Amino acid sequence: MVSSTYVDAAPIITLTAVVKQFGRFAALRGVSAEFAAGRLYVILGDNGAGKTTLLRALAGLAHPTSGSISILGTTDVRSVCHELGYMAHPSLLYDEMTGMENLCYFARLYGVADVSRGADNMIAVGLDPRLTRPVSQYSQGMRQRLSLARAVLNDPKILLLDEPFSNVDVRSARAMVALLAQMRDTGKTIFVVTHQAALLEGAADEFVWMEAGQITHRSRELQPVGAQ
Amino acid sequence: MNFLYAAYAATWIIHIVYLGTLVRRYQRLSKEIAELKK
Amino acid sequence: MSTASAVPSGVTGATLAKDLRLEWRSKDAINSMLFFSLLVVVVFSFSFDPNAEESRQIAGGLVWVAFLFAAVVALNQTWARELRNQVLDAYRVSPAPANSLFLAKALGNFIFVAVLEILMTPLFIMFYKLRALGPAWQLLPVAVLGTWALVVNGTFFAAVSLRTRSREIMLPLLLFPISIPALLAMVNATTAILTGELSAKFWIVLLSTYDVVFTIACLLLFELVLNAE
Amino acid sequence: MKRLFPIFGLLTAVLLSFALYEALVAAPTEQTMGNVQRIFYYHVPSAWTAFLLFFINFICSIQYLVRSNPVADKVTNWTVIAIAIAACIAAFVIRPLPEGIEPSSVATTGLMIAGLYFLIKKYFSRERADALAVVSAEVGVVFCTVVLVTGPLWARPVWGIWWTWDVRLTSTLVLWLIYISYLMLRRFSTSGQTPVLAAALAVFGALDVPLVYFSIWIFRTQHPQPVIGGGGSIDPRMLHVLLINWLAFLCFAGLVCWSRYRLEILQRELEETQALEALLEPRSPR
Repeated sequence: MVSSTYVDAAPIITLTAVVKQFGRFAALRGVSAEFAAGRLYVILGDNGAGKTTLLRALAGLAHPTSGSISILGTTDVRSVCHELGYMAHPSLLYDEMTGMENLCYFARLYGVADVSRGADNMIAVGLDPRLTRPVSQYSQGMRQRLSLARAVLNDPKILLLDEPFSNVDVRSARAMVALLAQMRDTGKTIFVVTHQAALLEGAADEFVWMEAGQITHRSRELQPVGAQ
Repeated sequence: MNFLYAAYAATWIIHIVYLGTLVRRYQRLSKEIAELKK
Repeated sequence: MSTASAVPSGVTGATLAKDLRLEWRSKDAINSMLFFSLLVVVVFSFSFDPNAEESRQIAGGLVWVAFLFAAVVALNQTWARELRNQVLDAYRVSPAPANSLFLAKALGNFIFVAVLEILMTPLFIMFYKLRALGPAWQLLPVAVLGTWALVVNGTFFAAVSLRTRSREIMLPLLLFPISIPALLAMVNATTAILTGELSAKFWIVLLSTYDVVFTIACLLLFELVLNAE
Repeated sequence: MKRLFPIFGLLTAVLLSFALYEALVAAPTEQTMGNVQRIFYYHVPSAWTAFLLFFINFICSIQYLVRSNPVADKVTNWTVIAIAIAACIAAFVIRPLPEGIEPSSVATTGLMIAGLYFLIKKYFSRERADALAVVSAEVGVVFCTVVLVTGPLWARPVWGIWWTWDVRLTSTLVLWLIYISYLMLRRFSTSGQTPVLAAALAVFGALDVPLVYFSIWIFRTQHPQPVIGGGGSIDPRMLHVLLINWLAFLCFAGLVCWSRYRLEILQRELEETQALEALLEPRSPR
């Protein structure tokens, strides 16, 4: 088992020999790892290394073929899903609705009553809540940011973000990294799958390399590219 | 009268056709297993 | 079954309101349904040009076949919006119970098909010169129970056929055999009421049992189907 | 185990030919319909076998769905026992039973339901139960096709029409349609959990059967139609031949199911080894 480079707080997430197979394709081949609370983890790796599948497994969207995942002390993901925030490649938003309408609807799914929460989140990610254009007319960067706003709507303990910065301009990407670092400081555990690891160099606590469905290497610094 | 024999014949034709598909599937499967063994 | 601590209430209402609002904005499902059933009605009225007496015999079958096909058009689009940006994943991650989503979608479909029926029935009456000899008020429970029977199973099988290759074909293939008793009941009840000779009581009892049995079955099994990715 | 297969095959062949002889020659010729009535000896046993196979499919589907969640598992166990007890009590308490059904047959069906349920539960793991579900559905559809072919072939000479909306024949047709859609769902499904979807459809199909039967029964009372095979008592000699034929068909069905089951298990083992192989050898990144 690839041990974490930290030795302290009880792990918030524990994976033991998690395998996920889609027919003959083995997306995850026995991933065992522990992740402590209140840390920003960056997951790196080539396409098909199993990063997205790992996030989907953590979010409870993909049931492991074998092995187990324990989140917040329980393996029943449904009982802790109100503490999970998930952002994926697709925007997970309704195109015909405006940003605020989307956030209000998803707030209802989490039982979050006050409308202001949605507006605050949009402002936090740098979007104007009064925007009346439907999401379909948003730029890709704006859509990514709204998707992030949706993921943090229920103030989850654990955030699972799949390529949050893809085609977002550098300036707003830096702003998002600052936002994530700030959330990490309030005690949230954040997983970011990305190909732009350099953006997170200052903020991330630990980098995790994945290849061919397994975690191959973990370290606190982003070594020179040759190390991968 | 020939309806009687038609019915009996039809019954067995249907069963034999089905058993035929089973045998064909079985052959294809054993061929695949043989390949796998190599 | 979701045992999340705070199971948010009012999710069904919110989801239904969202669906109706989106449908009101784009109107894509309702337009295609209306046009489709208009075509079916016109084609039927050309192919059979009955006098008053004959039309009462066959009108029941024609009406419900037209509405069945229109309903399938609506049911095929039930999950289209959820699939476009995989919003279904967002729903599955949230603590909202799966059955609320199912009920919201089923009610949404029910409203669409009901609107269609309200708009198309006058056309049928006009084309087929219909006048009910039997107790016409009984047509209402038959229509409501019958439409719900189609919609509840349709929404469930639309979710099942999400996981198959040829999605649009799979839905009718799964839905029609299971709905045969409901179809039989609707058609015969309508014909019985129109001709006035027989009582539609038996058929209404059958329809309500059918609705109760399959609504319970859908609510028990939907969570399994939603999460079977 | 392998040795038993040819012996059982031989026994079935003998039984089948004896039953064929009985049906064609030994059984008394029916006065009104004449020899064509002998189709009865193939038509009815095929139907009973088909219904039995579909019933096995239903039990396996319930078990596949229920065994994943212990609470539901216990609840179903108790409901099955309750059904069996209820059937036994009902058999002797409800006096005016519908025509042609004796108390003993109601009680035995109840016990058979429970027996079959617990038998499958004991000898089949969850995945094996799913394999049995596929097998019984497929072989059931074959027997059902036989019923739907011999039915009209019988109705034509006797009533001059190929198809009548007879209660039993139409229920068989609807059941056949349901299980064809079941098999198509299994083939077209791209989900990792096809068995779950198929089991859900099987449960829906089974819930549908009594409703189909009831709806056609009303339909028949409103539009009287000729009835296939007629109800009421039949000449004991004929009943004897019928039961022999049914036994022969059951053995034959058992044989076919067994070989199809071996094929299914082999297929699944092959897929598992291929999946395992994909797991072990290092994959070149795409």
